[in-house]
Amino acid sequence: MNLSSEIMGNDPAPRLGRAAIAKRVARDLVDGSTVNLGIGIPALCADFLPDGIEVLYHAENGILGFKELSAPGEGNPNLMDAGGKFPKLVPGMAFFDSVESFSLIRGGHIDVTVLGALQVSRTGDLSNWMIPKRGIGSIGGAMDLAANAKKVVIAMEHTARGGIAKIVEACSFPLTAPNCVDQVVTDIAVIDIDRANGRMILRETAPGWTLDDVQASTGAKLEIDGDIVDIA
Amino acid sequence: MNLSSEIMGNDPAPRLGRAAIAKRVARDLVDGSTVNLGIGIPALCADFLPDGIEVLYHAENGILGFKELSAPGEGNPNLMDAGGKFPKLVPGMAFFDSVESFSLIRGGHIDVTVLGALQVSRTGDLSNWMIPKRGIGSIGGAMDLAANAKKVVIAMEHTARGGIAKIVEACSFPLTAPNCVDQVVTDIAVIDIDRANGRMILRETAPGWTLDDVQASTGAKLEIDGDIVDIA
Amino acid sequence: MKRSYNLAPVPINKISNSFAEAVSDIPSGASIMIGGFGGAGGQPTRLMMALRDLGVGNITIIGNVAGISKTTGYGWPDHLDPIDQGVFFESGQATKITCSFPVPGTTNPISEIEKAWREGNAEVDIVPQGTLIERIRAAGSGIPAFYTPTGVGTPVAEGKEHREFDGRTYLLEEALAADYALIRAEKADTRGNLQYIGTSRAFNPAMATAAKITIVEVDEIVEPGGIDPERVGTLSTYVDRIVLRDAEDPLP
Amino acid sequence: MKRSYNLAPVPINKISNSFAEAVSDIPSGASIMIGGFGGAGGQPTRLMMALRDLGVGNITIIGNVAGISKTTGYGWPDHLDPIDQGVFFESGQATKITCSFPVPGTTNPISEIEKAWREGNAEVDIVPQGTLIERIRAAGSGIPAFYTPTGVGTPVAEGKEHREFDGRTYLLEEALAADYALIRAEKADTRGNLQYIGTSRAFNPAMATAAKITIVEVDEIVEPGGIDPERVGTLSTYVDRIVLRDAEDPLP
Repeated sequence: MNLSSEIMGNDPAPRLGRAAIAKRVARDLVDGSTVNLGIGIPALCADFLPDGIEVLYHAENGILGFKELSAPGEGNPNLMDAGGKFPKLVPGMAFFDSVESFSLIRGGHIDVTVLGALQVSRTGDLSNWMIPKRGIGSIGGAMDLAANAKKVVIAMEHTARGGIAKIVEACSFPLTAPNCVDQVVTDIAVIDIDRANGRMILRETAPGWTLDDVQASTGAKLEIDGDIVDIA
Repeated sequence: MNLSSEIMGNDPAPRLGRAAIAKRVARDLVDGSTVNLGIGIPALCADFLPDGIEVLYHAENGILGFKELSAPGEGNPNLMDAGGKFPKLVPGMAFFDSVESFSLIRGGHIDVTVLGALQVSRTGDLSNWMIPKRGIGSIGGAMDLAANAKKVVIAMEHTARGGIAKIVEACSFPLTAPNCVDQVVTDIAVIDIDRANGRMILRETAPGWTLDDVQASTGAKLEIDGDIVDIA
Repeated sequence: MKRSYNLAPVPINKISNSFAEAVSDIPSGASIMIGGFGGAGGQPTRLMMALRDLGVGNITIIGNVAGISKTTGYGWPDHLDPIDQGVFFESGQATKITCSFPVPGTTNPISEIEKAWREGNAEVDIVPQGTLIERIRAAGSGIPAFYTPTGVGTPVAEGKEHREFDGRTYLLEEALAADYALIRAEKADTRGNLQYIGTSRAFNPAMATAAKITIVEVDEIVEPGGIDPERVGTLSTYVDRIVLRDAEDPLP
Repeated sequence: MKRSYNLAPVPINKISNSFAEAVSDIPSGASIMIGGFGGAGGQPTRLMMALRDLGVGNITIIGNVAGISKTTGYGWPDHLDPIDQGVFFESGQATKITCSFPVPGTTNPISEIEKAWREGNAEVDIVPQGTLIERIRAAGSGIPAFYTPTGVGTPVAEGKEHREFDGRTYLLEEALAADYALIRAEKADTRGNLQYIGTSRAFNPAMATAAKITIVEVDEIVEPGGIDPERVGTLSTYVDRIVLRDAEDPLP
């Protein structure tokens, strides 16, 4: 259960679970595309790929085309993904070094990256690597992915602990990349970002949620362009 | 026979042949070093490696550690060197692409390159890629090698057709790289270049040749530092 | 703002039925990388023939060695017929080439490319080989420009930014991309992972990353898993079209 | 003027008798690259232990992930003990690290590296992973600096040159070299050619090119020819010392 709903006390209906967020993101993945999934909810997307869709998963440490994970404790130390999990060897896989891995990313060859976020701004700025009061954080591959993937999708819970908005007018946390997010999928909404014009367009809501309900949990102005449908 | 000697008519003794030039260069190659040989006389050095010396030959097209060539006409099209010759497959060889090949060169990891020259100046400037009156020439890997190898040795005939000096005060031909040549080995002399101070020091001469004889065929001032010995 | 996205489905079947089909959408005025090094091995000879037969003009060629094989036989075993980018100058299709080695040492006989240049029909842009491959690699790697020591103090440096790092002078060189890359590999799997052999790598892997459309000519096509994951030289992400050579093809 | 040369014979026998011997000349104040990615696989764990036992201080570490394995178990199968660069902060040897991933998401428990940073005992230089590996690659490739899109508009960009190419803004990033690289490979031949396996490549091949002295820890040493020439991941030219692990070694 999401803590924020309890504190704000105004959820009109249940929020989606982490798996449902991942499933919604996975629904839009395109056949044959090269996809990098971040740690956390993004990593769950791999479990919900629609039937008939084949995606090449990429991990920063130098692997393309992995699928399932090994059973817990049975991982091969020489076959790891960038999240510290251990995929199985499958036909069509490729191994390479970090130079090549980031050439792929920086060169704009990743079709979609799904990342988590601490904050996303109306114009698509992303903050996901450091909480200012801690003063230290980990960038990893996030800056390269956010700045250079063809499509950047954020998969996260809509609000932080205490009901604090994560979708904001302007990020107060250090940026990962400015003006980079194309879509935000949360436990209550799917929002497209028109990066060129700095507009957030609400496309879908969790069942039982209205524009006003979502707006009340959002720190940036949401616009509408056509019908709003339930997240499915 | 060298045409220039006939025209100038003042050779005190025979000039060395191309093989002898290559042999003299090969004598200084150091055990375990990585060496790139240019086309022409430089390529002949591979035939004269002293006993017990193991050298890793590198070619720009992506091969390290080759040794002998295949018999004429029996070359494997997928096993070529950068001079268009066909080495044999030998243990310890490595294949790689042009990116890695020039990382090796540009990164300063080639111990010695032996190149041909049109002109070499007193300060070690090298011209070896274009004759101005033709107006077009081929750079190939020469600029990368000349600018970045740890040691640049020029193996060539001392004078051009008609007795024209190739070792000059300043190059009149377009440069391959400035201030890059460490040593010049010709059919009549071995000259070290003190690049830091722009001095040419005559070390060895062909048997029967004196400093004055060599100087007469040289367009830059030769200095002496210690004994001059016969090229052997 | 980063590049925009257009996520049309990637064709799962990247295999073209013929060399002619694979190059059929190359328009006049296109810039085209041609892989390999020069000489035999690693050159997409059938794709080159198909491009020549397509006949489109005003094309810019990017490749390493040009115009010397046919003239000198450079790097070709006796039983093989030399083929090189000179064919596009002979045919009048190419108006420009960026390369490192456009002419042989001698002028007798003169190559097609030198002839076209002398007659004012072709621009020849001569680039140091290491700078050429690094510019191509940069284009595929999202690096718009880099500094290199190669070419300082030579005609190559003219008009370029000079800058000192740690007491040494370097030149600024920019990325070099293309509309198409025609490359050669030993083997492809049906997804487009490529395996290379011997010295036939050369310019092929970098070019695969630097073109909008990469077309590869291979001697064998296998199912995924038919290439050792340790031996994948080009990732399938970079490959758009694959064409299989005839096992009996007399061209190298 | 290009770099000067010092052509002392390269030792034909690059094999060290022990991990202690292989690292014995590393002085206080050295900068040391440590290969791998983070987690198990590709890390020179025995060389790391030997460096710790050597005890030299004031060292600068360059590596990707630091300080998170021991705290979180990140990337380690249950049967293996996590080891990471945090050991050099625990021992007080390291005063600086350049890396992309110095701390886990949580602060409970706090890692050795974060502790050292909080106490003012260690400088932590956080670099985007792609910029870090490209800077290392640049150092080995003779590229003193390059432009990258990554980090523009973020704290990483502070104090760096910004420049526009083709309408997009990029940062200038400089090459990153080191005195030593401690790396890991599956196999070496006696000359020093290296073969890697699976995802254990990561930062190892680039680091091998970027240090004055490269020391490699391997699971197997073979004669020249014992590595397929198509599978050489690091050329022998880059390798100075080779140390063989014990087949029964419980460390990953």
